[in-house]
Amino acid sequence: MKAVVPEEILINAIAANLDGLKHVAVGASSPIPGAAALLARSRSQGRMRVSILGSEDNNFFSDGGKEIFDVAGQGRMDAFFLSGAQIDGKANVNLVSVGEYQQPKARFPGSFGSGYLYFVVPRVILFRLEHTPRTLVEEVDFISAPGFSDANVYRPGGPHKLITDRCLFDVDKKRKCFRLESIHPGHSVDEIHEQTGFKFDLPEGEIPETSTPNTDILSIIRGEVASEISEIYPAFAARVFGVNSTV
Amino acid sequence: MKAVVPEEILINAIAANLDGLKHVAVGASSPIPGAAALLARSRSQGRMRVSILGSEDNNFFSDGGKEIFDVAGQGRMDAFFLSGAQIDGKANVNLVSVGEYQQPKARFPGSFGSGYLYFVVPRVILFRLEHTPRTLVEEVDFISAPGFSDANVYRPGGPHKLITDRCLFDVDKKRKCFRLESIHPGHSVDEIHEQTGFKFDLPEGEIPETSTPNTDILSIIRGEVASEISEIYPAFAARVFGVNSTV
Amino acid sequence: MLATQLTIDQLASRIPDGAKLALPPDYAYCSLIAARALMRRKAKNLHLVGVPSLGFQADMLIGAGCVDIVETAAVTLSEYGLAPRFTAAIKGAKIKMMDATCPAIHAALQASEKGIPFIPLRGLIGSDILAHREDWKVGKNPFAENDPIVYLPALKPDVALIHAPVGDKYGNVWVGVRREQMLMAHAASETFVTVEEIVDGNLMDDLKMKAGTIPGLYISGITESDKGAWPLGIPGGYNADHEHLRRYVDLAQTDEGFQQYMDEFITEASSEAAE
Amino acid sequence: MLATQLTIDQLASRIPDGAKLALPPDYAYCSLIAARALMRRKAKNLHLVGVPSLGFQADMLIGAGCVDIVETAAVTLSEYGLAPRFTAAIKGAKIKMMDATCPAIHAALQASEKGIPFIPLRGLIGSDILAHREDWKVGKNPFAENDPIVYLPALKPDVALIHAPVGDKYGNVWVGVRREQMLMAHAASETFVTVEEIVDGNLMDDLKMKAGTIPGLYISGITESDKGAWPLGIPGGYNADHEHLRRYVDLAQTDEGFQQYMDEFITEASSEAAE
Repeated sequence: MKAVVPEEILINAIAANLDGLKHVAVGASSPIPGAAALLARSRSQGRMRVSILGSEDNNFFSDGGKEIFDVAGQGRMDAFFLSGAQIDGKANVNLVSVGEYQQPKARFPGSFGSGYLYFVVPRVILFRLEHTPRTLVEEVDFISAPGFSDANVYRPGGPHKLITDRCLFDVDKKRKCFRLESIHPGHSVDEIHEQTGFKFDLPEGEIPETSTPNTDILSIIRGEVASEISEIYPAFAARVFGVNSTV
Repeated sequence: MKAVVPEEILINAIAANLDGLKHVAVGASSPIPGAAALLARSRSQGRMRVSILGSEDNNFFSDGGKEIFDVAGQGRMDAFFLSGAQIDGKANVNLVSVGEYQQPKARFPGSFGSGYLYFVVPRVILFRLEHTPRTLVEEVDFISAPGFSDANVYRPGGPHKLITDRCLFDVDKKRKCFRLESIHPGHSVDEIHEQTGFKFDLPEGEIPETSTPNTDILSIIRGEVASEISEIYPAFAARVFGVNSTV
Repeated sequence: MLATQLTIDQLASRIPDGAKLALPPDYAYCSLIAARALMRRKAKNLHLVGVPSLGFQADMLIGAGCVDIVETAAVTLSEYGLAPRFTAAIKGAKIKMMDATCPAIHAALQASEKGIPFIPLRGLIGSDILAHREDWKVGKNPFAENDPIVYLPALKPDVALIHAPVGDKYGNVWVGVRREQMLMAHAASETFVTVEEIVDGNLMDDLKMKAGTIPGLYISGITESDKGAWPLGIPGGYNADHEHLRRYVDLAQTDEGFQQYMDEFITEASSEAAE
Repeated sequence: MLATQLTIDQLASRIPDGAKLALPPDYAYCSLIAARALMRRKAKNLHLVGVPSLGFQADMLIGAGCVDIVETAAVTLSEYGLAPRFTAAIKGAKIKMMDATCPAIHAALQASEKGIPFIPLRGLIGSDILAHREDWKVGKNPFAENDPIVYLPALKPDVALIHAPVGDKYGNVWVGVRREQMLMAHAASETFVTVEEIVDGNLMDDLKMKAGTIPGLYISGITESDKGAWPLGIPGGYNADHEHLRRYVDLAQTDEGFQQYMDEFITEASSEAAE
C-alpha cells in the first residue's frame, strides 16, 4: 500500500470530529474538509448530509443564497469549517484585513458568513494549512468573528477544534483558549511553540501523535472519497490521490 | 340599449376612484370591485395591473402567500377593497365577531389581511352591499382594522371611500369620519339616514346623484369587462350581464 | 439520503397530541387524508396554525374534538359559507381563539425560518387583533423617533402537515408557487407530507423543478397518497369534489350530522386504513 | 402588461450616478454586458451592494472609477485570487468599505422586501464587522431578559441589476433557484435585467417555470443580451471564459494593465454599443 500522505491524516482527523452528525456544511474551495465530510458520510449509514456552499452543483437548496444561513439559524447545521488569514489565541478569526481597517496593508476577500455561522453552528472546525506566526497570531487585526462571547450572548455555536498542517488543537471553552491535542507525524512540540504566535495549553502527560488512518479507512479515502471529491476538486484529487475526474 | 342596472353604477363609481393607479388588488369573492378594476385597467392604456387575491389562477405572484403583503408593504399596491360584517362611523372594520370575543353571538371567518393592508395601501375602498343599521354601526364590536390612527403611527394607507348599495361616502381624514358624496339613483337622503347606524357629514349644497355610466363606458362594461369577469365569476356575469363563460 | 416512507396511519401517529400543527389554506395543497388519519387515531389538544387561513381540514378536526387552540387569520369555506364546526366551537367557547392577520402569520414563521426570536410588522396598532394577542408587543423602532411598531415572537410549529403533487424517494417535495408550504417546512421542527406520487429519480436534478421543491432535509416522513387532498382538489391537478363538500357543510350544521359524516367517511375502517 | 424593452446603453442610462446598486455574486447570473455599458457611460459614485458577495463585475466597475462605496460580505474572484482593482482601491483608501456578513445582507434585504424598517439577526456581537457599521445597532430582545441582539436597518437598493437565462415580453424573468435575485428585485426600488433570450408566450403560464420566475411587476426594464454574462458563465447555460478571466486578472494587477483591458474590451466602440 502507498504510504500515507499528510492530507490523509488531516482528512482522518477531521472526520473523527464529524461522526454522528446529521448535516455537515463545507465552504467553497475546501478540498480537505470536503473529503473529511465525505468520509464521515460514507460511514454514517445514510444518516449524514453534506452540503457544499457557494457551489451551484453540489448543494440541495432551493430558496436562494439565504437558505444555508437560515438552515444554520434553525439549528439544522451541525458542523462547518472556517479558515482565517489570521487566527488568534482566543479563537478570533480575521478574514478582512491586516493593518488599519480603512487603509489596510493587506486586504482579503471579506468575512463571508463567518460573523454569523461561528455563533450558531455547534461544531465550527477551524482549518488553516499554513501554521506560522504570521497566521496564528497573538491578536487578530480585525475580528470577523469572535472565538468566544459573554455569557448573555446567544451562542449555541463556536470553535470545536483548530487543525493545521502541524497539529490539532482542542478548544477549552471555560478558559477560552486552545489546548494542543495531538501532533501530526514528523512534527515536534518545539516546532509548534516556535511557529505559533499565541500561547496555548498543553495536555496532561505525553502529547499524542495524530492518528494515522488504518487500512480500512485508507481504502475508503482512496476509493469512494477520492472519486467523489474529484468531481468537485479535480486538481486536488489528481495531486493527492492520483485520481482523474471522469467529468 | 338595455337599462343600466345598479351593479353597473357601482362598477362605474368604483372605477372612477382607480384611474391612474399602477396596481389594484382585489380580494377573492369580490365580483363588483373586480369588474371595476378591470374597467379601470381597460382604459389605462396598459399602465395598470390588477391582481386577484386568494385565487390560484388569477394572480401573477411566485413567492407564496406572503408576497402580496410584501408587495403592499413595499408600496407597490395602490388600491385594495375591504368589506366588513360591521363598519362604523370611524371607518373601523369588523371581520371577526359580534358580542363577547371569547364566546361571541356571531362569528365570521376572521380578519384576513385587513389588519395590515388597511394601514399600508393608500386607497382602501370599503365596499358593503348591505347598507343597514346592522352593518353600518355606531361602533364595531371588534376592530379588525382601525379606520384612523394617531399621528405617530406609520400609516401611508387608509380608507378612501365607502360604497354601499345605497350611496357613496367620501372620507374626511381630518375629522376622521364619513361624508355623504352621492346617492345612487332611486335612493334618498332620508332613507340613508334611517339605514345608517353612524353619524356622517353632508356635503355643502345639494347632494349629487351617483353618476350613471355613459354609453361608451357601458359598452366597455358589457363587452370586455363582462367577458373577463365571467371567467372568474361566471354566476355573477351570467346574472348581471347575461354573459356565459367560455371556460 | 433516503426519506422515511410511512403509511398514512404511521404518519398520523408521528404527530403527537398537543402539537402546534401548521396547516395550509384550502386553495393550496391540503392533506385531507392525513387529517382523516388524525381523526381516526383521536388526536387531542392540537394547536392549529393557519398559514395564513384554515378551511375544511380544520373544521373537520375541530368537529372531531382534536383541537384546543386555533391560531389563524381566518377560518373560511369560501363559497360554502361559514365553517360550521368552527363556528359552533367558538360560540360554545370550546376552543381558544388566537386571531391574527395574514402577514403576521407569514412574518412570524419567517422569524422561525431565520432563527431570529422576533420580527417587527407594520399595521395592527389600534386593532382588537393586537389587543387580544398577549404574546405580541408594541415596541420602538430603534432607527426612528416616536415610531411604535408591533413585535411578533417567532412562530415555530412543532409539525407542518402538507400535501403536494409529487415527491421523490429522497424526500424532496415539489410545491411550485405554493411556497407558504416551503416556509412552513423551514419554520417547523418537523414536516410530514403526503404526495400524489413518489416519482423516480431526484427532483433536484431538474433545474426547473428544483426552483419549486422543498429539499428532503426538512422532511421527517412522506406518504404516497393518490387523491390525498380529496374532497379538496389540488391546483393544476384535480378539482374539488363539490358535491361531497356541499354534503359535508349540510351535515356539519349539527353535532348529529357531523357524527354521521364521521361515521361514514372517517371512523369506519376504510381502504385508507389498510394502506 | 408589456415590459419596457431597452437597448443595453438605455439600460445603463437608467441607472443613475450615485445609485445604491445591488449585484449578485459571480456564481449566480451577472450582467457583465450591463456593467460594460455602465463603464462606457462613465457612471460615477455608485454604492455597490453585494448579495451577498461581489466578484469580477465589481472589480471592473471599481477599476473604471465608477464606485465610491462597497457594501458586501466579500469581494472574491474565487480560484483567480484576490480582486486586483478592489484591493488596490482599498489600500489606496479610494473607496469606502462597509463590510458585512452574508446573512446580514440577505436579512436586511428581506426587511425591505417586507416593508419593515429593521430586522434582528443573531451573531455579530463582539465582531469588528459590527464595530465598524455605524448604521447597525445592538438592542434588546423584547421577549427575553438580558438577550442582546443586532438590529439591522432595512437595506433598500435604488437599483438591482441582474441577468437571467430567459424572460418574456411581459417582463417576467426566470431565475430558478437563484432566488437571491428575486429577493433583490423585491427589495430594490427598480430592477433592470438582461436576459439571454426573450421567449414567446408568458412564463407564468407554465406552473413549473412560474415557481422560479420574478413577476414583471418588479421589472423596470429588460434587454435581450445573448451571452450577457460573458466573460462569466451562467449556471445551466455556458461556462465562464477562463482564458479571458485569467487575462483580466493578469492585466488588472496594474493601473496601466487595467487601462489596456478597458481600451480593448470596454471603451472602444464595440458591437454591443450598436445594439
